[in-house]
Amino acid sequence: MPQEVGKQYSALLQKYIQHEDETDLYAAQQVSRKFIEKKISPEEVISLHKTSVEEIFPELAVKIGPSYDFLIEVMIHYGLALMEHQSLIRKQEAMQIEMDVAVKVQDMLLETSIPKVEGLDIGLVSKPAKKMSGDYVYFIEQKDGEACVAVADVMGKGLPAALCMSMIKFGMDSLRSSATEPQHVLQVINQIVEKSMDDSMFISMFYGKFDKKTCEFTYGSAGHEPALLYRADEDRFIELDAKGLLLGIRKDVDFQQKSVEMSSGDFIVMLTDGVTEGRNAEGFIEEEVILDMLRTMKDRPAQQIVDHLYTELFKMQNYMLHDDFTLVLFKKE
Amino acid sequence: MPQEVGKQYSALLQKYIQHEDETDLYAAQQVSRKFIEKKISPEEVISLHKTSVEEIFPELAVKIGPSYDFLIEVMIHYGLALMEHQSLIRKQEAMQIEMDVAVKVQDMLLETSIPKVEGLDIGLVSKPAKKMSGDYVYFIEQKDGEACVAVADVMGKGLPAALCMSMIKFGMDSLRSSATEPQHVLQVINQIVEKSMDDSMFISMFYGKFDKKTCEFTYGSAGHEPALLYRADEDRFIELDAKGLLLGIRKDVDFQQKSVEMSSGDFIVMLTDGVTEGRNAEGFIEEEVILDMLRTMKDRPAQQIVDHLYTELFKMQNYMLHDDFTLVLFKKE
Amino acid sequence: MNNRSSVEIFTEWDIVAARQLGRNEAKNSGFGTVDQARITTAISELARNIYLYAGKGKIEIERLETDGMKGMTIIASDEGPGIPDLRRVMEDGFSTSGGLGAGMPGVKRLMDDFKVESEVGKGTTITATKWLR
Amino acid sequence: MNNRSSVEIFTEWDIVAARQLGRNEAKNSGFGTVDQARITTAISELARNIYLYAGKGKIEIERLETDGMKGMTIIASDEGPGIPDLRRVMEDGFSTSGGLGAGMPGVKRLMDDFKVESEVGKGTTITATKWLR
Ligand SMILES: [Mn+2]
Ligand SMILES: [Mn+2]
Ligand SMILES: [Mn+2]
Ligand SMILES: [Mn+2]
Repeated sequence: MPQEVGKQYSALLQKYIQHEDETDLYAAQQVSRKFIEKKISPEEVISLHKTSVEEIFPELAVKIGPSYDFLIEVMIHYGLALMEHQSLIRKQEAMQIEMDVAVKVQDMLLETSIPKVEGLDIGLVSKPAKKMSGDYVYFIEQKDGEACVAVADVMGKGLPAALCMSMIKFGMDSLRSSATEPQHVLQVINQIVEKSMDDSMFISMFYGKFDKKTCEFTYGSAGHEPALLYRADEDRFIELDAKGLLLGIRKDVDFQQKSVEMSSGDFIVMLTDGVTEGRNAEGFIEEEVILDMLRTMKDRPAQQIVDHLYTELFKMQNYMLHDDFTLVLFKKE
Repeated sequence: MPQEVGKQYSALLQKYIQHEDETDLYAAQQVSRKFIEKKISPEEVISLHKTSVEEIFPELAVKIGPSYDFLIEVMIHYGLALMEHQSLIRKQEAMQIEMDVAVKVQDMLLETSIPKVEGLDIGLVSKPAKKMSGDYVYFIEQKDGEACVAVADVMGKGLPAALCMSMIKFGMDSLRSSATEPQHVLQVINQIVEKSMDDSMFISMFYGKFDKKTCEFTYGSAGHEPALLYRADEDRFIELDAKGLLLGIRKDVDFQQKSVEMSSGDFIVMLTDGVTEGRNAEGFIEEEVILDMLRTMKDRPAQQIVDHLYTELFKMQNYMLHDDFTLVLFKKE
Repeated sequence: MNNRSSVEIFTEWDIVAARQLGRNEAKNSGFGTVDQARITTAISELARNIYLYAGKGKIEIERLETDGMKGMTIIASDEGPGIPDLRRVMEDGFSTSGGLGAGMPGVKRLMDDFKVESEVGKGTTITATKWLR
Repeated sequence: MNNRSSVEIFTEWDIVAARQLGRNEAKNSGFGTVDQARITTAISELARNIYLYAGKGKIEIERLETDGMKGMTIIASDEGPGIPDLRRVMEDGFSTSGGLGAGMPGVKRLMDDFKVESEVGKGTTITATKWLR
């Protein structure tokens, strides 16, 4: 320990013993912070304290010396715990950096771009609750005016989830334009997931495709939240759901496939449970609240609708997300 | 703090002050460990110590009391650092578990199986230096008796590296049997990597394919370690290297493509720099040492050769790997 | 019972005054030596944050007595720049946080209850309570 | 100069004897109070490990004087089960390690140089040195 520090400590202690002034205690704490920064261990502080006390009360040295030796002995394990902490903090920071890089890589790897299909307006919001999202959206645009989208919620978050998503992406990328039917797509991805993943890893996924020529929206679901269809002419909402097990549970699963025709002004909202299960101080946010917001915004462009929904729901949850939050909106122009 | 603990401390301190016996210091340290486990902070220990000293020397209480108050004040920041440590340890453990799951997922996701091609004997060893490997091997078996292999070393380790590997795997999976030429494969994967990855992320890769019909081994390299060809009839080694930039540096790269014909007893060793740059106490392990080992084992099955090489080199490095270690051996039967 | 006293924070001396006030109140409320020192340290950290990051502000101290429970609340308020990323400020274990274990997470640990309200451009109010056991 | 003394470890009392020997040697070598306590703690941890995991073994202490440098080496050896995963044993920050900061990483921190040799089924030898500054 530097001698300077010792002198400073001793002088402060002496002053405090004389006047018992708060100023000295404030100064002492500033000093103790510096001690910690300089990796001076608590047993060294006790030793320094002992020396200082013996200087101030030389007549007591013999009498109370051993009690300080005892205290030094006791403090050694505290010192070790602290040193471990300092090394752990460095390790933690390194892990943090690795995580940050992984997030960046994940983002690049899983990048998707919104299809440009005539007559279809698409909006997308996807926000992670923590650093890495467990929600995943992937678009594919086929040459003949088809816009396909997968909206998935991977059980768990972080790295294992990220690796799962790359399976979905590459699974979808390997599809040929002849095979974009929901039933087929869900089966293919279910088999990849089932084969590659642990039994404890499940994925819910909604897959839909819009065909410009027929204005049909065909969809299937692997245990995912139902989508919402807004019928402009009737001003009402219809749930779009289809039977199907979560991905990765069983090898052979039948996925139900359904379709609806979209008319001008209709829109379909696909989402994850982070949207429907938002909580505020009073409990869950009612579905009616969400539908009302959608209704209010119904004449706006798709992106504005989803942005508005996100902002409002985030505010209602006191600026905290309890789960990853994803909204995809297909609007027939 | 539980009263019991206080009494125990006080009694130990009194005994020590009387006899200054090592036994009491040993006991004191056992007690201090328990303190730490029970989250008793250092300032509480000082307070306890103060109370004990004042019981033992009541006549000194007034005189030295304030010096202890000062010490308590100083110790508070040490206490905070320690509490932070305890919370950090829990966090660290959670991260560790996440990492372990990620490793498991990675292993499943990146699994590859050794092709079974008539007349070709294949051996594989791949060992990570840390938990997650930055080396990657992926085999593809084409229907017409072709065995293809990619041996890659991803700059960096851990998660970002793992995500890169999934690109290589899915890139290779998307190849049709018509397009397994090294030049083409390296170009395709280079473009995926260049497009998806950060500028700071590079991959070296050796790609080779063996064709049963012609007994030709065709290869290309993206800045990777040269492979070694053992010519059985001449009993000598030839380096197989081909020009090509690391993957991910530039979008358009020309990769040189070469081929050699394999005769019975010939074998080709593909490896990563973790093999050639092994270090022992005396410095790098000489290439000659590796060649000698290969020569000694030349008549054994491919898997035995690589296993032997790994075991010996691991031993020479004092059972420590400084880098991920990968060996792939193609032996013409 | 509502018993409030306060110290305006402008200079480093005011930090000491706030500490002194807090220690006295803690002692009078019946807190032991270690808890007195903890409450004082929490006040010190909060006052120092005001002094360093907001320039000026106020530390208020309120003695509590409800349902037979006695305690002490510290309210630190300023009209400074506000905290843009609360999550980050409350996070543990950054060697950049200036002093291991100190800062906001430290104050939270020293006290029993802890609440931050902050709006960027408007200021920050931190309320922290310790109960007498 | 080669000055060795040793204590056989069979019972918990032997741990105390090893500590006592270490502390005396450290004092006689000129180490200060804190370093005496650190060396003693390191010996204590090593002796305790022998007592708990190997059943019996030996702590040897050697005073060093080379090139004008003075120091002390502790050699803890046993013929116990050996350590199957050295990496794990040397790792920091497992709440399962029984006492924060203790164990092998603790001994390594208390001393200047540290070396483990261990073979499963044959035993473990740990050599740790502290230099006088
Ligand atoms: Mn999820
Ligand atoms: Mn979810
Ligand atoms: Mn590497
Ligand atoms: Mn390497």
